[in-house]
Amino acid sequence: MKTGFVLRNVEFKNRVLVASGTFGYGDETRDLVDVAKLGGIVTKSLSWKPRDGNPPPRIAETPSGMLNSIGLANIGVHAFIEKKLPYLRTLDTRIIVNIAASSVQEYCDVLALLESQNGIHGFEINVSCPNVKEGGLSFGTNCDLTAEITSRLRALTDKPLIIKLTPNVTHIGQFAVAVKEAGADAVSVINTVIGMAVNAKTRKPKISTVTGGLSGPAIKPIALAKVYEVAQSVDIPIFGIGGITNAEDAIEFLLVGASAVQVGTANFIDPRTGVSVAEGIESFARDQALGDVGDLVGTLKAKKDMSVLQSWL
Amino acid sequence: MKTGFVLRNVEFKNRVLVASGTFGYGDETRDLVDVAKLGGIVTKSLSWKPRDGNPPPRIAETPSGMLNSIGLANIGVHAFIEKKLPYLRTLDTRIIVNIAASSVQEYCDVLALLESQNGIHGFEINVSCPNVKEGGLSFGTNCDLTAEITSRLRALTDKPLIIKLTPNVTHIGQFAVAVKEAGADAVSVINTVIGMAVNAKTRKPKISTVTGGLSGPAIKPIALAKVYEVAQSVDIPIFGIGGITNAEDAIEFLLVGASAVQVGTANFIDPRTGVSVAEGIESFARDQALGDVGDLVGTLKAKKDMSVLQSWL
Amino acid sequence: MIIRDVEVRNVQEVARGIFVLSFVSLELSGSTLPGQFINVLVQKGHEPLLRRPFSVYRVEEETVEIIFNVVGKGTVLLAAKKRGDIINILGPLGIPFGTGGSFRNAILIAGGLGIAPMPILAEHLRKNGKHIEVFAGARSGDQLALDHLENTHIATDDGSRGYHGTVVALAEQYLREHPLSEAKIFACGPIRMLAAVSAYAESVTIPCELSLEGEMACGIGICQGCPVERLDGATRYALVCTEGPTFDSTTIILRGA
Amino acid sequence: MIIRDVEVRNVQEVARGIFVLSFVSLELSGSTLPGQFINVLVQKGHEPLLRRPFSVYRVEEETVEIIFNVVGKGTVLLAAKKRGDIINILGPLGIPFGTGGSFRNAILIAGGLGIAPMPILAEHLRKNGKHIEVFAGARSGDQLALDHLENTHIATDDGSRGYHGTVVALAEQYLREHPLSEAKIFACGPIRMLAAVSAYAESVTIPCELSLEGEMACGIGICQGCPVERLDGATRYALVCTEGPTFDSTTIILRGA
Ligand SMILES: Cc1cc2nc3c(=O)[nH]c(=O)nc-3n(C[C@H](O)[C@H](O)[C@H](O)COP(=O)(O)OP(=O)(O)OC[C@H]3O[C@@H](n4cnc5c(N)ncnc54)[C@H](O)[C@@H]3O)c2cc1C
Ligand SMILES: Cc1cc2nc3c(=O)[nH]c(=O)nc-3n(C[C@H](O)[C@H](O)[C@H](O)COP(=O)(O)OP(=O)(O)OC[C@H]3O[C@@H](n4cnc5c(N)ncnc54)[C@H](O)[C@@H]3O)c2cc1C
Ligand SMILES: Cc1cc2nc3c(=O)[nH]c(=O)nc-3n(C[C@H](O)[C@H](O)[C@H](O)COP(=O)(O)O)c2cc1C
Ligand SMILES: Cc1cc2nc3c(=O)[nH]c(=O)nc-3n(C[C@H](O)[C@H](O)[C@H](O)COP(=O)(O)O)c2cc1C
Ligand code: FES
Ligand code: FES
Repeated sequence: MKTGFVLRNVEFKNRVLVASGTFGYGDETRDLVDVAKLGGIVTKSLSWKPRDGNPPPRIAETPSGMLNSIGLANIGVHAFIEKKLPYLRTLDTRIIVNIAASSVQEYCDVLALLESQNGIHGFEINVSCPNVKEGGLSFGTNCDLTAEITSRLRALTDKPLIIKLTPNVTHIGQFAVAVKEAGADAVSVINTVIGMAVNAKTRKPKISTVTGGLSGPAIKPIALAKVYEVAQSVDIPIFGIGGITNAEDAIEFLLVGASAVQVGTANFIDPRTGVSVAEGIESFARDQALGDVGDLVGTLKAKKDMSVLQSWL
Repeated sequence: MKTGFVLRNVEFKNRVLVASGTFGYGDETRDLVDVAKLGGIVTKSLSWKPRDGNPPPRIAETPSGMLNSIGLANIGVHAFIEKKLPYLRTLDTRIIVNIAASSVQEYCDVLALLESQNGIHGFEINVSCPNVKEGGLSFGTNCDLTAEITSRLRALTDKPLIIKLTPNVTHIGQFAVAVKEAGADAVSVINTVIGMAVNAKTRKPKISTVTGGLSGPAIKPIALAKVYEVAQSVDIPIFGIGGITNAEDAIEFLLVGASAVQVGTANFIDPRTGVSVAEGIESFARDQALGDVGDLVGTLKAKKDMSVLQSWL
Repeated sequence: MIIRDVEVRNVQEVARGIFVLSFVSLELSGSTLPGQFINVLVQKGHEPLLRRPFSVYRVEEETVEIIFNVVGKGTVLLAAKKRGDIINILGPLGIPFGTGGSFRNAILIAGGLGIAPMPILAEHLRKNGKHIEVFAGARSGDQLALDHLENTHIATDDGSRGYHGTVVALAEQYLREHPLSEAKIFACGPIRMLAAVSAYAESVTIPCELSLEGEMACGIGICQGCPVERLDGATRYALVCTEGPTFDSTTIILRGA
Repeated sequence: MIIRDVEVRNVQEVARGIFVLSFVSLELSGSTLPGQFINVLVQKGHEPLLRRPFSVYRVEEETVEIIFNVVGKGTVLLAAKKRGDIINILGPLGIPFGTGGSFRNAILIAGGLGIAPMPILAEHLRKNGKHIEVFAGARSGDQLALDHLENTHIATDDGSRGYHGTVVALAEQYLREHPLSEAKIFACGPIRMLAAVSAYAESVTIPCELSLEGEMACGIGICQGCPVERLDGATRYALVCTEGPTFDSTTIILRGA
């Protein structure tokens, strides 16, 4: 049974990674999770300088989902290299470093510094960051800027370069096309959806920044539609992300066109979710007598003349 | 206790309506619901000719939500006038007719015909319809076209004209500004969010059209953020819609800036939800010793300098 | 049509994975006709979001029963209900079977949980003086729920009980050997089975009513979520919840069969 | 740190709206220290989505207890658990109270459900040979849960039992009248109360540890969701789940107090 895949010469042992910002720097759960059973770990977004993040409250629960406004709190790329990377290097899984920045130059600086380090297998670029030049509008909603970031970073690395797209745009497929043309090896789809929660009694927003990012099972239908749209638009690999809590969820993403998946919010309920998703996909593929988990990718039967009546009998 | 509000000289007895497509034509539930306790009924979207709608399956449940692809199935405006309007006229509540079309001209034709009828208090325009001229892309994702529909319809009626915006755009505030300038009296925010569901075992989409519209509690955080964004962008009344199941949900919409709300999917679980939401809002306002439910509108205690589109990760 | 919180009286596993749940409702027990269904909210809250439709299985004085297969989260939750738990019901819904026509012999054909509307149907048919033959099929013998039915003929896919084959094949064979005049067929079951029944009924020109199931959001005609294609008619689709779930087999097209 | 399904042994209402839930876990009972918490998944499925954090209330041989107030959907579900039901727990989490320092007198101040960590704390302090005085406040007398505690001094907001006023005012008054040397304060409760305790401790220069509560998504340091502002230090925020929930009162800023 083949479970792995290759992205720009880097081999991943299976198609399940843990998503940025939902698995810390990989060391917090060392007692709980056998990360060697994961395809890879995507680190928390790193910026050039450490970032404090937003004031509390940063978290609110919503129906089958949650909102967050962490504010890119992170230890900064230098502390990451010094304190976290040595441990990550010892792990038998792929390490994808996620980068956040508030200017195109900062993206380049962070990536260039990381490029000089051993033990990093690829980069994922979080473009859902406020662009200081444009008054805080996110880079990721501007197609030209997203492409520019991609091509600038492409010039700096020969490792897998993955652009993580925001769902908060009208036509996500156009962004996928733009970053592919700018040299991206893959796209991650999706980051969180803009949302908001209010406490009716206190009349206050439930998170300090008023709006935040919605994640979890509630957004799975949105994420599947975005992955499907991207899969119709480009032929580069897609990391499907959004509301995955079990193997069946993950398989849905593979069927609509994702080459691999990332588990996010579900890690907060159980950080071993990624491992059980990987195991569940493997046994599903085995039950279906597939030789390769990859045989599931993009095999949705999207016929329009489906059964009138689903049978329960 | 004042519960009502006025929109372009039309008085609504309270701020709770039932949403288009989720309450039929108002007669199906006559044994169950005392519609005189509602601010109004928004009818199923009507087109010029009857529409069959999409093949089944049209419905799929998702975490705290549902997907639908009804395909604008409706009896057409002529049958509506003949068979449904006479009953609606007998009801002691406001009747808002929702209009769907596949060309700008069709919107105008339907509205003009309805304009000649008694017993209609206003129009809500569903712009989330495939535009045949643009290969099926929805009108509602094109700002100029949305404004054009608005101004063409504005010229045809002196009744309240409400444009129902789609959330599936990058900057919904821009659409609100455009329709306001084109003469809309109010906006309804939001229609369903594009989503998708897949049956992993059969590898088939769970609804016949592959993607569909996500509604229900899962989307409430998204809807609140969109209403908030619109409220920051324009000063015309907003009908807040999305995932409302109880009075507290509705109050959250009022706080972020909606002047009234519409209850959608919750009607499928209990068609009396709108009535209990209206009653619940009233008793909440009474407990807070407010003289007018309207005193809740837009009173969220939030720092307005936090941009809606600010990144939070 | 009512919406009510009702108290669960009893939940019992009557065959493998198949449960009967009973509750008390004078309003429903007094008004429900065979083939009608109720829409059950299995618990408050948003998960699962929608009601679940179930045919009324039996009415016994003030008690109403449904029978169901545990297939997903709604039925898992229902099967775990205990006496005294509250569920919310909406009903009775839909168009009942036509039990009062001029026919003399009723042929009931049920595949799997298609057995659900048969006991209440048989009860009404008996009252109307009809003779009844019941054909019940299941995957295997331990998945048969035959209580409250007489004159039953059994088929199983695995041959573990009764006829080894489909229930429709069994019914055809039996009726060939024991022809019934002035008959009418009532069928409920998987779509393929209904299609086979429908084809058989047409071939022998026996009137036939089918009870359909399909995804439903509301059950009361306000969502347009439950279309079934008409053979002809002014509109292409009928709504299963308000124009069905029972249909004359000659009026609809069974897709996916 | 473990993740386990555990069986509920007992759920009991010990004061109005306040429940104690016990379960068996040798791993937890053997390793949990006072002030640590567990993160409870109240049921499988997506609603509610996140775990709920609760201080460990007591450990008795292999049994672990939590105490909680019914405030929302998670605690409603927990209160309805029956013996034999399964919940999933993650723990023990967080930094425990410092029970082993050079102080001789321990002053425990609890507001409302701030009583939660006090019994296990008192037990450890007793073992370490400390003298203990407990100050417990509640809105009214029927919301006090004082089991397993000695030397208790009571305050209620409505005066229905004990001192009429805040628990901090009571403690201040008592300690003025009965000064305790070489003392250390341990406090848990609402943010305003903690701020008052903190100010008092500073004014009388008694070392003081606070146990904080706040929204948490993970409880294990991977979401960055639970910041509390540091008074100074390299970074602006500490994480309540991994650097707390117990903090020396001089190291953090209590906002919203
Ligand atoms: C009018 C009508 C009468 C019915 N009567 C009965 C009955 O008497 N006994 C009985 O056991 N079942 C009956 N059903 C089917 C029953 O409603 C579904 O089995 C039930 O809703 C599944 O709920 P769940 O949460 O357990 O499964 P889910 O997790 O929702 O789904 C599990 C599986 O069941 C299928 N399913 C879900 N909802 C339906 C549905 N509405 N119709 C058909 N398949 C569905 C799904 O596609 C999936 O494959 C009836 C359906 C209708 C429309
Ligand atoms: C480290 C820690 C230890 C705790 N120990 C206890 C304890 O021993 N006993 C106890 O009764 N409670 C304790 N809490 C608070 C407890 O976690 C919440 O009361 C519980 O999560 C509420 O869940 P719910 O679903 O019932 O309420 P929800 O419906 O989630 O919310 C109801 C109300 O509780 C508030 N709330 C929700 N989650 C939290 C939270 N994590 N912290 C504070 N307030 C919250 C909400 O803002 C809301 O006002 C502790 C919290 C933390 C962080
Ligand atoms: C608390 C939290 C923090 C996150 N931080 C980051 C981040 O630093 N960088 C990033 O690219 N995505 C971040 N994300 C987004 C996730 O990686 C993921 O794209 C999103 O949550 C959707 O997946 P899910 O529904 O499985 O959580 C964060 C998500 C959450 C919930
Ligand atoms: C089954 C279904 C049918 C709908 N039909 C229409 C429609 O015909 N016209 C329209 O403008 N909106 C339609 N909507 C959108 C709703 O009016 C509402 O905007 C949306 O569902 C979000 O609200 P909710 O979460 O409360 O359902 C429909 C929604 C559902 C679920
Ligand atoms: S289920 Fe809603 S119309 Fe039939
Ligand atoms: S709760 Fe997740 S980091 Fe503290």
